Amino acid sequence: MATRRLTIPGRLDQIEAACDCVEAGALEAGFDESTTYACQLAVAEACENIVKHGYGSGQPGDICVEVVASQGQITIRLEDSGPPFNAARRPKQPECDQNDPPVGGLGLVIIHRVMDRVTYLRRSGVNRLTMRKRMPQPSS
Amino acid sequence: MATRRLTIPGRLDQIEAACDCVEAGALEAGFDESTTYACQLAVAEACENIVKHGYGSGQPGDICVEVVASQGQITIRLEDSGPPFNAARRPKQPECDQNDPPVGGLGLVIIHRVMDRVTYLRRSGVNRLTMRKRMPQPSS
Amino acid sequence: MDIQIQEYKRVAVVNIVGRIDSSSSADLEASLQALVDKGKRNLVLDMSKVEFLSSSGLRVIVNAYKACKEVGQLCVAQPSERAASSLSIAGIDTLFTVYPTREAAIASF
Amino acid sequence: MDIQIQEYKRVAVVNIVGRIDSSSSADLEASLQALVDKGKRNLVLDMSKVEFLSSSGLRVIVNAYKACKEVGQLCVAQPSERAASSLSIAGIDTLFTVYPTREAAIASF
Ligand SMILES: Nc1ncnc2c1ncn2[C@@H]1O[C@H](COP(=O)(O)OP(=O)(O)O)[C@@H](O)[C@H]1O
Ligand SMILES: Nc1ncnc2c1ncn2[C@@H]1O[C@H](COP(=O)(O)OP(=O)(O)O)[C@@H](O)[C@H]1O
Repeated sequence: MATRRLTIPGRLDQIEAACDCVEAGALEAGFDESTTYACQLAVAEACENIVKHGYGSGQPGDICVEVVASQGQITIRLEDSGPPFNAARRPKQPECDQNDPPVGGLGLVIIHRVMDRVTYLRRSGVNRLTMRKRMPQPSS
Repeated sequence: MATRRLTIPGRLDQIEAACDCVEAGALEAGFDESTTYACQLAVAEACENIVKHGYGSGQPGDICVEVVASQGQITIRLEDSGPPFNAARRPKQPECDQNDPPVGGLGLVIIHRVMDRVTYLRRSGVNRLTMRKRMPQPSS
Repeated sequence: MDIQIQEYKRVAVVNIVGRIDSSSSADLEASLQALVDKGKRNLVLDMSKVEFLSSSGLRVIVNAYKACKEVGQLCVAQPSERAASSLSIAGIDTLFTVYPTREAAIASF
Repeated sequence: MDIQIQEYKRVAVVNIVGRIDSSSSADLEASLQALVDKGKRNLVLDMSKVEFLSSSGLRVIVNAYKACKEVGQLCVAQPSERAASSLSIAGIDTLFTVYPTREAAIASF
């Protein structure tokens, strides 16, 4: 079991560092390239929402990233001090109508499609989003 | 001064061997890639004419190829026993009219465009075509 | 992210190299908008060198798709595995005709 | 000589690999004729891998050019140095529009 921690300023150009941290954890968990990418994508979406919607209008702040990896599983925890927002609420998948395709609302869809379990907790002015991903391992 | 000799049966699928012989001579003469290619093309055209027009309707026969290479110059001599034909006669370049471009008669044009001097001799039932190419050499 | 644009008579090819994420999607948006403003509505997005494609990028691409679709079409050529993953995870892979090569995409117009 | 044909909606691309000479030009002729017979008159000859091009090959190509030109066009893409040499030595290089890439040739239609 390995834990990685990282604090980034809540800015769009800092999100890549959170992705890199998740990538390292996913590789350590033994995830394949495609599952690893999906996890990076999910954390990018969650961070982007925090930066844009959480810190966007008000006080800027940091994002604390914690990635816990064990064989076949990673847990990603994000903490921010923006207004309360429950990203664990499963969105409904927008319909992909050829004539009026969805131009927004894809971030939460991606997070919930990729992750197996998403939980949310608000405590002492902090949003804590916990996302878990398991990958079936080849039996050795 | 190096001389290469080769006798090929007068068949289209044998012409490549004549090209290879000329290539070796041209490289030995110090020709660049583009001049070497032009000489191969010229010999291919001359051989093709012998096979198609010389031997085409009558008795088949061989083509004797001789390539003499010295620094900056090669001389290619072809001998065949087809009917007399003077390929040293310079053809006029067909006009390249967009609406009625030339579909034949390019072989002799190519030979004369590429080679500096083309001479013809008929003796004892043999056509002898001699083609010379000089290439300006870089002064050493 | 780096964007290379090749404009032809009937079609423009946009080759996107690198990450299309929230910090770079505005550049992509500007490039696509410039083409649309010039009247180019047959667009091929060459995604072979896309390393990352998040929802901000998807939004820009969907918007460009909409801007083109009345008079032309936006299609995708040779997407990288990651680009294809993003389209499919977001559930919008059915929107775009995807061609295996740039050439096939260009020849489709 | 090896011939690979890629047919698209508006255009067919003929990739010729190797020597086009008197012993192989009949194969090229048959391939081009088959396309013309199918109604394909927008042809791109990809000559990037042509190693030798003699007058027999030129004759076939000029004939195909003529067969296409009423309703379409035959053009040349990325000719090798040798192919370009042959066209120019024979004095027929002005006949064909030559494109630097297959892509540009295809996009020209
Ligand atoms: N961290 C957050 N803080 C506040 N609101 C949020 C947060 N994350 C998401 N939201 C809200 O949820 C909506 C949907 O988010 P998302 O699916 O990522 O799509 P988008 O960001 O494109 O609107 C956002 O438009 C926003 O209103
Ligand atoms: N070796 C030859 N023997 C007899 N006739 C020849 C020979 N070479 C060329 N010719 C004649 O010269 C013509 C022009 O030759 P060429 O320029 O190579 O064009 P093509 O072979 O396409 O007709 C030929 O059509 C043929 O009538």
